[in-house]
Amino acid sequence: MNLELTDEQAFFRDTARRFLESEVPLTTVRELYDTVDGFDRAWWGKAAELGFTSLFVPESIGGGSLSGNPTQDAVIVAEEMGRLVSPGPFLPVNVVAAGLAWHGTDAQRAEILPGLLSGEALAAWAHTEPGGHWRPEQLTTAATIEGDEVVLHGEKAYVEAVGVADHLLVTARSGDGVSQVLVPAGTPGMAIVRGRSIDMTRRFGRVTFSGARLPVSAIVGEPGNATAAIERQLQLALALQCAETVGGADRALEFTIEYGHDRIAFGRPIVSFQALKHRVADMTVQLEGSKAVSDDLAAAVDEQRDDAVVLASVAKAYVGEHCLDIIDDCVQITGGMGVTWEHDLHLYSRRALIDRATYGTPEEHKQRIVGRIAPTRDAVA
Amino acid sequence: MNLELTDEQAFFRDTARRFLESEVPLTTVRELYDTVDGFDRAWWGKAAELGFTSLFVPESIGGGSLSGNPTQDAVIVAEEMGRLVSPGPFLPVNVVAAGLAWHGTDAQRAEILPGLLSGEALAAWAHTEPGGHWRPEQLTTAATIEGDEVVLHGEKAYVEAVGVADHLLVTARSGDGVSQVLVPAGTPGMAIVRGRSIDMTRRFGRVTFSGARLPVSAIVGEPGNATAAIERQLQLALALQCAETVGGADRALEFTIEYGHDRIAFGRPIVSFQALKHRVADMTVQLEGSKAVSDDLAAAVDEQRDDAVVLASVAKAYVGEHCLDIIDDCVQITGGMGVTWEHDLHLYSRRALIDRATYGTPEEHKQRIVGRIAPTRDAVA
Amino acid sequence: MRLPEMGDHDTLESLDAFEARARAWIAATLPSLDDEPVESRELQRLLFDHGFAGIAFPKEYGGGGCTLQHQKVFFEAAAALCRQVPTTNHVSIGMLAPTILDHGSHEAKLRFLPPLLRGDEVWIQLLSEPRGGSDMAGAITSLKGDGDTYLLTGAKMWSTGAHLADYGLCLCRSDWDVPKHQGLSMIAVPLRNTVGVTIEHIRAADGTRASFCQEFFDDVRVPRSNLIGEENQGWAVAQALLVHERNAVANIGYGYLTGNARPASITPDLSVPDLVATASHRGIDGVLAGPLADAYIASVVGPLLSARISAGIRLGTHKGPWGSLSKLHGAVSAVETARTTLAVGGPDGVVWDGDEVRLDNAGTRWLGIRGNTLAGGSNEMQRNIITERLLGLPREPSSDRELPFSEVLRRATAR
Amino acid sequence: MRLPEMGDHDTLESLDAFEARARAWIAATLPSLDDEPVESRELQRLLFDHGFAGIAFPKEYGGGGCTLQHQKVFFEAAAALCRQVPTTNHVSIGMLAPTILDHGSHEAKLRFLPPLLRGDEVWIQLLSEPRGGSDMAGAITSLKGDGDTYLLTGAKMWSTGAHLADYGLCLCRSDWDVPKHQGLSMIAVPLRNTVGVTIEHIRAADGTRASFCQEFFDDVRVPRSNLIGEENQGWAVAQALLVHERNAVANIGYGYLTGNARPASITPDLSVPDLVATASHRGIDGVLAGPLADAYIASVVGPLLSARISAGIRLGTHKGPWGSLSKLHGAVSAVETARTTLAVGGPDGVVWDGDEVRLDNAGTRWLGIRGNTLAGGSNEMQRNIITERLLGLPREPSSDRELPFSEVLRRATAR
Repeated sequence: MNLELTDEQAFFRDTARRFLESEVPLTTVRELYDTVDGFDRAWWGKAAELGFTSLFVPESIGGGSLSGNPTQDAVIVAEEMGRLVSPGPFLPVNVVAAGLAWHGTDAQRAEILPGLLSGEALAAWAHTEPGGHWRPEQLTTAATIEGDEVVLHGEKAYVEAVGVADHLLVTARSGDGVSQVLVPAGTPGMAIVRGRSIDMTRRFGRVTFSGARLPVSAIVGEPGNATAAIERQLQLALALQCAETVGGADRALEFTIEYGHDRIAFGRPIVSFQALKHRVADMTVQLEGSKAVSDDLAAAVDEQRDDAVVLASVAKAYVGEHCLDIIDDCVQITGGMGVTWEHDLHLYSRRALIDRATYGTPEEHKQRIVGRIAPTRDAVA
Repeated sequence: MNLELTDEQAFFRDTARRFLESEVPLTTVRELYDTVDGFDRAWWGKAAELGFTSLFVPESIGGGSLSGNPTQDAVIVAEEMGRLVSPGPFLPVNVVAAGLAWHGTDAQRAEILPGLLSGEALAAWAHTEPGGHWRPEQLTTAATIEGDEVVLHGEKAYVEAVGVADHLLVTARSGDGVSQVLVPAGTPGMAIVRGRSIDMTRRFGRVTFSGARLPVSAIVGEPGNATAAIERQLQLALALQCAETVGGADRALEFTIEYGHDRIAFGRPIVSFQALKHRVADMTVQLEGSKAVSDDLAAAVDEQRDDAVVLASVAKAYVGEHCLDIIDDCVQITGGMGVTWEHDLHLYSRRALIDRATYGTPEEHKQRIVGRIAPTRDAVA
Repeated sequence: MRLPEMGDHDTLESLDAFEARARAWIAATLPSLDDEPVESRELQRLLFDHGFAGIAFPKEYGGGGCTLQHQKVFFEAAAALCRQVPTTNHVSIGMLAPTILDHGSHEAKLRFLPPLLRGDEVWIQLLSEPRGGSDMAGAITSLKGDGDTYLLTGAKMWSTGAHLADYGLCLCRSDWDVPKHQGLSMIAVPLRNTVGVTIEHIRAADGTRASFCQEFFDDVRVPRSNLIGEENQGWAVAQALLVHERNAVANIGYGYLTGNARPASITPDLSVPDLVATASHRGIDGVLAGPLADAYIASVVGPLLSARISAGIRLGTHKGPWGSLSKLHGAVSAVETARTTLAVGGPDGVVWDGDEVRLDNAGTRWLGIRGNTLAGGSNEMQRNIITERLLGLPREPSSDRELPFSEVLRRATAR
Repeated sequence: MRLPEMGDHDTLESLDAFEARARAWIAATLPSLDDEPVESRELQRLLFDHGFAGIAFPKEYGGGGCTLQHQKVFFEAAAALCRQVPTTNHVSIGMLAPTILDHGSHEAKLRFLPPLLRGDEVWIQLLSEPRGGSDMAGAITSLKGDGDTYLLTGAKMWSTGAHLADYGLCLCRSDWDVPKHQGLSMIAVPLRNTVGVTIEHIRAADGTRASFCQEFFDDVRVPRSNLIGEENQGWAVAQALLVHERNAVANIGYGYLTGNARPASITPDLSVPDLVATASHRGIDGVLAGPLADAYIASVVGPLLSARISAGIRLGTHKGPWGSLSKLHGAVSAVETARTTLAVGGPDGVVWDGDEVRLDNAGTRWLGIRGNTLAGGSNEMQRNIITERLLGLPREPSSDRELPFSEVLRRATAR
């Protein structure tokens, strides 16, 4: 939603939009509902060719951003994917790529990133835990170092694309600190339960670790010292998620207003009724506010600003709440047709629902905000 | 708001309304703003003659209710007082009278009630403590029994009419339980700080006890065993308060709609604009809901129903929140005139504000509701 | 509208006597809620055979010849005794039957009411059309006289249970050259095995086959005697139907058929205490205390509001379509509670194990929640009704009330 | 509207050079925020004397001859350096001056702008009338030609600071027999010691003398040269004024005069962290976590929204009165935050010690909070603007746009 795109960014956006419109239009999204993975691997390879996977990969490995601000580049794609409720593991692949680019060793990057870049390999970020716990201090999965091995015990849930991922980046507690560990799919001592979600195409799953053993070289960054890395990946995930949510709400409001112009009741187009107009005005304020705060979050992540922590929570709380409500209001404005399968609105509701619920709900982020700004004690939450 | 008044009740309501309209119209309320006590003692005597103070007083002492359901009789007056934001210590006098009628000894009743009945004496219920603590388990004021005396230490706040009260009914902790103690004005060891409030005529104050000594015969009911009594008085206070709040919102909405018919903008009466109409519809739902729940609370208090505890909190949370919002919406509908001194709406906002804040805010009652209905642990709050 | 309370007062059974008789019969006859569920049609026949179907309907049309209070007493007694009552009759008996009673000819009532009250013939309403439901008087389904029958052509939508119905009461346009409210008729259309009638299920946003249908009519022949109300007087009939619908949704009036004063729609799938427990387990009962309390408060205030309105209608203090208040309160609360349920569930409300689609989650319920605020008259229509018809505020300006309907159509499509 | 960016680009000082010069001057000249406050009029003269008053106004009218970006740079620098800037000029310089610049004749600009920008003459707007502010084009204050002067008769209301002002830009009716928008004129009325002008303070709901006034005009003589815009073209001038007003409220455009991107109205009296502390002390920070976080979120999103709209206006992606979004967001948030402040304060927000009236409490602030949602165009008007003028939705049906205004009046009073 950035108003000042560079020429490269504007071209990237237009290319992405045309690609998504032609390759995965809403009719295709509906077809993918009935598939296990929710997306087509060959299509993902094409997306990778367009640069969907390159933004956080260092140039030395063949990647690169458009503007030097990879998050601000990536949210362009996220927003377009939101506008068309597109399939594909865009968020986890890019969060894992960013995590390795920011904190991985040369060996880890060389091993993982080329595959992610080409789209041949996929990655999942196994972070959130059962019950929806996503704050680093809430983690209970343990990564214990035993000699030159690290041993994993615990459970991760709501892991996007875990069923198709070749690599898992797992967050875990190591003594007093937290670590991130790269775990290849199929590692003994790890069990995956594939799952579905309310979204048409986005699949999740659970991973249970019962003593999975990896070499210590599988740890990304310094053992026990990954709090800042996880926090930044979380901010990136929220920036991508907010951009996607905003894109969806923006598109839904667009076609709902169009519909409201065409639909006549009592001899007038329904968008001429003041109660409906005033609701649209409020939706417009919330949508524009959502764009403003999402943009600022993307910039804050790129610039590693101090306020990015609270801003990420502010953005998620605001966008997650209001954009779902905008789509919900679109359903009300559309009337009965809006609650049918044939109408596209439910595709948008579904995407907004899954985005609302993952990486912290708006309510959890509000709790976090209050805890952060409370002057007299450490945390309310 | 009871739809099925007895003939006596209907007559009582009409008499009360005429009395308030003629004796304390809004112009008088505005004059009383500049007085210290906020009401006229001679006028209160007339109100007492009409029965404003008799409903909870036993017939043996000269009192009596109209219908055998004194709370349902009393809320008729409270509602009328709300409609005209009337002055006078109606709530504290009746709560204290009820407390004595329900739990006092014959001697206590004989000593206190005749004065309250005639209007010559006034009473205050010194219950809430600084910080706004009103739940019996939160009390810190202590009533310690030493031989045949009871000694009071602590502080009460937001005590309505304390500046003019002849008798204070003080709630306090006694060991593991709570007691209520009758304290005459002027008792040594007790200091009163008179105060004002946002309301035009309702005055409050603080009372500090630093070793005030009373004979044990000043204790109402069994020492340390007043939890149920306090709870019921609290329910009565909330029933009176909710009825008053509803009466005010009802009247404000009435004259606001009248005004909206007369005020022309864009060649139309402003009440013809749909955005405004739909707001009025929502206000009407909330007002009717407020009436329904207030009525049921009054009945529940009379019937000593088990659900009265939670119902009191439900009523206060619903009425306190929505009726303030109804009046606030009336201000918005009225436009600029609604934020001037000359317009009467602020009298209604003031009354709703003071009612909202005393005997527990809507938020505190919501906290209490959640604590009460939580199935797995005792209390959230 | 006919008020059953005005009936034969001297021969009317007292409420106390009725209650005693009803309780005894219920206790002896109706299966317990703990028993195997008995089909509604069968239960309805049981009621009918003992004079307890359509309690407030005249006896000559198969009813009980009593009043709405008797009806309320009966279903409250059944609820108090934890007995099964028919659950699928809100539409037929709560909405259609009283409409027929209000506006049908004596012959139509004799023909249609007894099998309806007996549960043998199921009725639905056919009001909304695919292009939208709020402007019902803008119906374009056409009814043309052809000898002693009519020909019906057009489409209706959002008809709950049309696939199971025997008759639909259909609002259609019989005169296109008069203003829109003056050219409508209401006719009873047989739906089973009728030439020219096609009924299709609508697929709901959650992917399931919805309980509502779309119906297509292609030159369907209907006898003139199936008219309910006079030709071109259909709008008044539709209005009566809407009042009964709102009452049925609010579970009041003729629609009081369950002994449960709470409209079914606001009963959350998870009870509020369970929501509190889940929130507490997830550590978010603090931040959600307000919304959780609001959900509980709505579940208390809703029934009290309905009861108040019900009493007001009985006492005459509430005149007009006050059921709209209950409908609106219930619909708004349902969405609020669904939103809170989403918040409480977090990811567990939208993600689950396995490769199969699952419907038992907060997210899926959210996809359908707007049914509450649209079906049976949208929130917006209720707000119009409340302000225009209860409070007397001015109507929305519209250009289509005086013009011939054909001209309204021409102008609207010319935009 | 004149875009200052379109000016003499070759002679324009670069932003960087301007910023360096401005910073040096500010650092050397303007008093620190820690110093004793200096009167706004004095500060304004200081700016004027050094070419920093009306930075985006042409030099011939006393301005700085630069652009809105320069103006923003200047006030951002002053804020960054923690210096005092004039605080009472939002109306005169942010709203009135640009309106005069847009629509005044060359002579009017030469006469009025320099003393205005210098702070010597304070201007206010005279738009709303006692019978209501939203339908501004329904003004009935009358302007009649009388030789080479006009006679002004009527009343205006809600004029902020009229008692301190030298001039009021007054919307009045100069022709009653044409449709309402076509018979209006805007004229500069001298307010000090003018025969026939009476100015009264309005008493606010909290009992205090409000900063806004009511003005009565009784055959006040005003020179014809005081017209801003042509006779009967006043509606366009009023529209321009409204745009500048919205911008000033949103602190954007010409109204960017403080270096604080947050509209003053959403700054709560208690900061949100203080509210959290109080709530925590009272044990209600759990149940209020949502509203407290919302207050904080609004304080973050508000400035970001203003900044985005400001950028959009500069880039041309946002055309039209987008300031309405900031205005609406700020107004809605102000009420929400005031409501939360009430909840946090509980009884301490509405009860206090002593027999005196006190104003420093949450309750008293609540009594005035609706000023935010009414003054400067009510929320309802902003919503109309957003949907009709930004989104192109159909206008409200009204019968008063085509009829002669005298006829509209006649019909309205006939009701």
